[in-house]
Amino acid sequence: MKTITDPAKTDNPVAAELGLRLYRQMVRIRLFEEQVNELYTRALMPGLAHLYIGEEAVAVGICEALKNTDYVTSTHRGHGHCLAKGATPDRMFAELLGKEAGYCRGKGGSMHIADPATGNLGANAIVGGSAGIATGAALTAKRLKTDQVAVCFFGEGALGQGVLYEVMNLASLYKLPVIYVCENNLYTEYTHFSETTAGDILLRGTAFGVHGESVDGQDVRAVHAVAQKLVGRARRGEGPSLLLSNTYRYTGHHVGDINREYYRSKQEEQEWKTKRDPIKNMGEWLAGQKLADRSALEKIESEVREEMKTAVEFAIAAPYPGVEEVDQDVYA
Amino acid sequence: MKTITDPAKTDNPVAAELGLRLYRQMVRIRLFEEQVNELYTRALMPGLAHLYIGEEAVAVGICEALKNTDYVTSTHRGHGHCLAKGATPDRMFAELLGKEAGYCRGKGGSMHIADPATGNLGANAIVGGSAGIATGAALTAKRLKTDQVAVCFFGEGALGQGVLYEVMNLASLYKLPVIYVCENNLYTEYTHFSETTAGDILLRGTAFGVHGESVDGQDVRAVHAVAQKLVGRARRGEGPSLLLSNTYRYTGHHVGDINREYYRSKQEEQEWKTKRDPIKNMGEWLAGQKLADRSALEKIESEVREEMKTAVEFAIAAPYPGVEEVDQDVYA
Amino acid sequence: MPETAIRELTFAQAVREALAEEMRRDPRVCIFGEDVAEAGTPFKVLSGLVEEFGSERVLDTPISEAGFTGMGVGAAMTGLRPVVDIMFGDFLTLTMDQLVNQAAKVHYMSGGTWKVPMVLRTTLGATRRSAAQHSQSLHAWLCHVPGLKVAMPSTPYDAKGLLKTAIRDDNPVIFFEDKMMYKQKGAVPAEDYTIPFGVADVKREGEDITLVATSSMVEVALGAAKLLEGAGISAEVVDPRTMWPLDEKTLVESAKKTSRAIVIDEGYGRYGVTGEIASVIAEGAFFNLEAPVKRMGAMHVPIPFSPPLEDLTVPTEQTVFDAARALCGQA
Amino acid sequence: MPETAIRELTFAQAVREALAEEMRRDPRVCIFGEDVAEAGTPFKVLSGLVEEFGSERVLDTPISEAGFTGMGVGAAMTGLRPVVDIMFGDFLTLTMDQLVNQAAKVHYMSGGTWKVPMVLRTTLGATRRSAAQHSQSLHAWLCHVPGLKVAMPSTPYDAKGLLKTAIRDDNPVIFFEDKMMYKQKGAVPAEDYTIPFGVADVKREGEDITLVATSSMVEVALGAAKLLEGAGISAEVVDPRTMWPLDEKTLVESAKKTSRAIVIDEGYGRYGVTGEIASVIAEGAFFNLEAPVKRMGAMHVPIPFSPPLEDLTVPTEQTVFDAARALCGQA
Ligand SMILES: Cc1ncc(C[n+]2csc(CCOP(=O)(O)OP(=O)(O)O)c2C)c(N)n1
Ligand SMILES: Cc1ncc(C[n+]2csc(CCOP(=O)(O)OP(=O)(O)O)c2C)c(N)n1
Ligand SMILES: [Mg+2]
Ligand SMILES: [Mg+2]
Repeated sequence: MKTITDPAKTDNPVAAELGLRLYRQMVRIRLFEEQVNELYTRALMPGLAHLYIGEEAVAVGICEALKNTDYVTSTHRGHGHCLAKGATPDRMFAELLGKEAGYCRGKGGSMHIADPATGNLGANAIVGGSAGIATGAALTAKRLKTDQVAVCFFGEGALGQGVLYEVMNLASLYKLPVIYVCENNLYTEYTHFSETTAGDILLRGTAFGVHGESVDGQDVRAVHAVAQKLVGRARRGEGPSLLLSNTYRYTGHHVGDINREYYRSKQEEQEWKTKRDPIKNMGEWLAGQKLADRSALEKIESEVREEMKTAVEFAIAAPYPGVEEVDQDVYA
Repeated sequence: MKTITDPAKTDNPVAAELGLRLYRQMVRIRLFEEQVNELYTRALMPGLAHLYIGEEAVAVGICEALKNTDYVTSTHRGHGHCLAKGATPDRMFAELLGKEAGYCRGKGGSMHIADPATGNLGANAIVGGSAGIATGAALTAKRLKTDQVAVCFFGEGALGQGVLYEVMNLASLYKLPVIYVCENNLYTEYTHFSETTAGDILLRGTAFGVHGESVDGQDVRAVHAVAQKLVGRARRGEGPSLLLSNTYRYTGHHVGDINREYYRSKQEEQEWKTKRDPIKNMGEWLAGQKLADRSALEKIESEVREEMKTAVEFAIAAPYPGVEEVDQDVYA
Repeated sequence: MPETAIRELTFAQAVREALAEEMRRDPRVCIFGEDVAEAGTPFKVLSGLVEEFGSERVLDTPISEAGFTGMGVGAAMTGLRPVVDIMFGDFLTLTMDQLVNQAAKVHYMSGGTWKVPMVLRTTLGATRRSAAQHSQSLHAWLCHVPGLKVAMPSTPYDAKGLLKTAIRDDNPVIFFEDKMMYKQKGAVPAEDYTIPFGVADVKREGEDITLVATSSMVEVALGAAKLLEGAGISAEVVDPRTMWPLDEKTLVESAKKTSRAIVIDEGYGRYGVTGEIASVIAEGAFFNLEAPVKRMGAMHVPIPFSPPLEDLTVPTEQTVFDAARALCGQA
Repeated sequence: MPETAIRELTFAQAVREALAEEMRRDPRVCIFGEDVAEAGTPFKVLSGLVEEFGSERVLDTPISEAGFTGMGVGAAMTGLRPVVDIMFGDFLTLTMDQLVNQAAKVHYMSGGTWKVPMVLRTTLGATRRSAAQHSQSLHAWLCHVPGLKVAMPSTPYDAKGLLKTAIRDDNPVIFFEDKMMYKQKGAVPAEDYTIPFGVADVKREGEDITLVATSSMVEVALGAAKLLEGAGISAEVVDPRTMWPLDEKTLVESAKKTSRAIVIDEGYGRYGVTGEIASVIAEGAFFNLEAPVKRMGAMHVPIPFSPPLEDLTVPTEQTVFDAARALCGQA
């Protein structure tokens, strides 16, 4: 990935391919999420969902540095991670609608998408709830010498959960190949992170011997570059790391969180959307570097739009699981 | 206490009085614990107990910097903290024997001594279990503007408990008058702390905005000096701190832990006992500074020995609680 | 207070009114939890409190359930009367050490010297399409623990009265609110009143069968009772209101009178509340029962997201109706 | 294996033998917990294992119950078969989120795609003079949770056989060992054998009363049965062995036969195991019971340290004997 960050090499076809892939993946997440919001407002989706719009560069930059067999754990705001790790939108929408064709046969819903085929150990609706799981997956990788890496995505709110420090200590002691990715989007539900987070986030890793880096989470190339570095460390047996990705969610905590002015200003939202949009900025960079012209980017967008449309239609048409499923798969 | 660390002022009668008091308090803990061991070996004590021998300077140095109304929380290895905070040996022995005259009417035992009269919120048999309680006491002090300080004693093993980081974050955000005192005696039960503790202990406070200091836990004057400083900070509203006290337990994890060579050498134990004994060293310092002669120190020891003897006799003779007490005080 | 008027309040409003009144009465009462201040919780139960009482008394916390519950224990021991807010009852998993090894035991272990006058408010209930980690009703765990009290209001009236009692109680009280019930309305007096713990409430009198129901299940039982009326069966609905202390006498007397009983609770049916209450009735009314006590709780599965599946997992008017008819020999 | 000889092993040795044999059989089996390696746990149950299997497979952890239990869940999902050691059952409080919100739900929530083949071994039991935070028997909490299995061996034989089954099971199994029983001896075959889950064991046959007893209480029940024999009462002792799955049939059949039952469990008597089993029997044997099912559990108090008080808190041969006589009309 050095190739992409190195301007001298921007004509490299590998760089172009990767750049376009990063772009497309971000667009896929963005348009997936727009459909989710649509499903909610059209009252087609049961319950709620937490949109990842604005944060796409984090999931994409990191997952593109992983192999299919590498592991990720995700959060309540998990659609982006799942898609970036290889999930297909049709089965994801089906899951969001509680349909049998969904990744979890409709039993999990938005917050619990899991998929062994893409190394997705599962989204998790307990804040910080997957830190142990990711660490355990890394333990397996190390013990069985499989060369796999585990990435644990979590919002900065999970910094409040003690278990995170317990497992960072474990990972550090055992030198496990795990990367803890803190997505600091500045807010938990309705509270600014500075009101809930004392001290220094990166030091919270350092204190446990966990290597730390921070990155502009709106810059997919930067995220991808640092991800490659940390994945490399992990694969070489150099132990765990903590990546602080600074980012922003454009919309509400969940789809129903419409009036947000009591906790943040419209102006703040506007600034991020206009100046720091990961997709727009990557598009401009690709164009500027002559790696893609406008029409190529537009083509991506329309292809993805089509993909999402088909996927949603599939999901809406798909049947619910049969009632006999209710007590199946409680035990293996 | 500056007076004591300042050689120019060692003839100060206040310094002499305080120095002797620190000395006596350490001797009291030492001899108390020797009696506990005796009670165990004579099969007079039900269950087990965790001796504080070797660590006396920590509890004494800190508690002598506190007011009676200040709060402490303690651990499974708690006799030293309780005594240093003002508990009397007779009721402590009675508690250890499960007698009604004990601090908890015999219901708590060695690991649960508590005493509102001396601000002792209770020893705690859950490692890290009192971190929340101490933090809450500090919250009350701040909210009700009582000028009290709370001290949370814990072994370095509690660094493994996530709740500690949760409450350090809380204390830091709310600027609470709480001092977290980590007694690093190098071992949890039977494992060296380096095998369970990655990174850097003090940074584990810094990362949460908690002011950190470390101190030679075998030097009661040093402990007392730093305690005064941290208590001052807390009372002035400057927020929480973490004090790392480096110390050593001379005997087993509990009274029954006799054969320890599989986890530490006799030589190591011997080194600490001979070179770094807090009582011996303080005695020598007092003598060297002409604050007390040998006979004064011996007198203290024999007085304390008498005190402990009487206290043990009291406890042995005391009655058990009546059987009707078993279901009293479950609810207030 | 001039008004003894009875207004209609929602369950959420009743909870909020109880808190506001207690906070006015006693400056030691304070609240902490996630998004409790400006946001007033995601359920908006606490809206307006921070504006009246300030952010020292309505304290936003990090997402640290164990930490701030523990802080609540210490604060309660030393002079405050905290009302700790745990957003979803599912997160009680994170607070168990603080509640069970600390809060519940402090008074007894200290020989009666320290007290923990703390309330922990949390939620229960499924059918909100929130999936397995946000739909549990885990109150049975807390009922199992000596040293804790457990209250489970089923109406706005009970919510206000029981919460005031909880706040004035010198023991740790776990207070469960059904999150599906927050918008439900009911009559609530404007004046100060409390409801004693350990007193069950007969929500409906009847002769043929006793439906013991808790929290969310009281509405379900009352609905079933109406259906049963149509089938010629007169059902008595008894709400224990507090699970600990438990008003065994009222439950047993009702079952003795009707000779049949169903226990309905939204927690898991196995090893939980229904087992306890059914046993109490089966023992106390042994010689009067015409049929075994029937238990209805959540199905023994993690709560599924998919709506048609989720709806199968908890008792409904219809399933209670069917069970009651069967028990009365009508099936 | 040549020997089919039956040796006398202690309960601790039986547990260790099961682990050693399974670790030899399957390289994915590993252990983690506090002081499990060189120290072999404070109860010395695991002595010798690190020497045979190395510190990669017998892993000492920091005092981080939540963290390493969570690590166990992830390790189990991805190809190891961890046996997590929680020294005292009282510390389950710290692991509840990992066990209940994670381990128990992964398989179902993922639509059956991920599995969690993990065993969590821990202890229960009072009368060790360890006071309130080291004496609890909290298994009822886990029995209440769908997705978990719960085993509670009462003899060295059962310990070995059930533990092997647990390790080979593809689900999270919580395995409770009575810490007062570790030194107790019993016959244990040297060869490989497993005991299926969900099959109760009739530890003693009898005609007049059924004593259903779990874990530590089986010995107590057997002792009481002997005393009862002297009083002319023939007691049957039934040990469910696993609380989930639960062998309802054997329990109910026994009660039908004898027409009287007492359920004895060392967990708290209220809202726990005794309520569940008593309800199962009261319903299943409704028309055969001559007396209400009696429940005996730990007294509803934090366990006191003081020996004369602590001894009052759990059922004993004598109290079971008295209760059984009373139930049989002899009191
Ligand atoms: C243990 C736990 N506590 C509280 C919640 C409720 N909750 C869901 S999301 C959320 C905020 C999470 O913030 P953050 O971790 O920053 O993630 P973000 O939503 O910003 O992506 C909270 C408090 C939860 N799901 N789990
Ligand atoms: C949560 C919890 N886990 C495990 C234990 C068992 N245990 C009791 S003391 C101890 C070691 C504590 O070590 P440390 O905190 O360093 O204190 P020390 O004994 O050295 O004073 C352990 C593991 C416990 N009491 N609580
Ligand atoms: Mg956030
Ligand atoms: Mg230590």
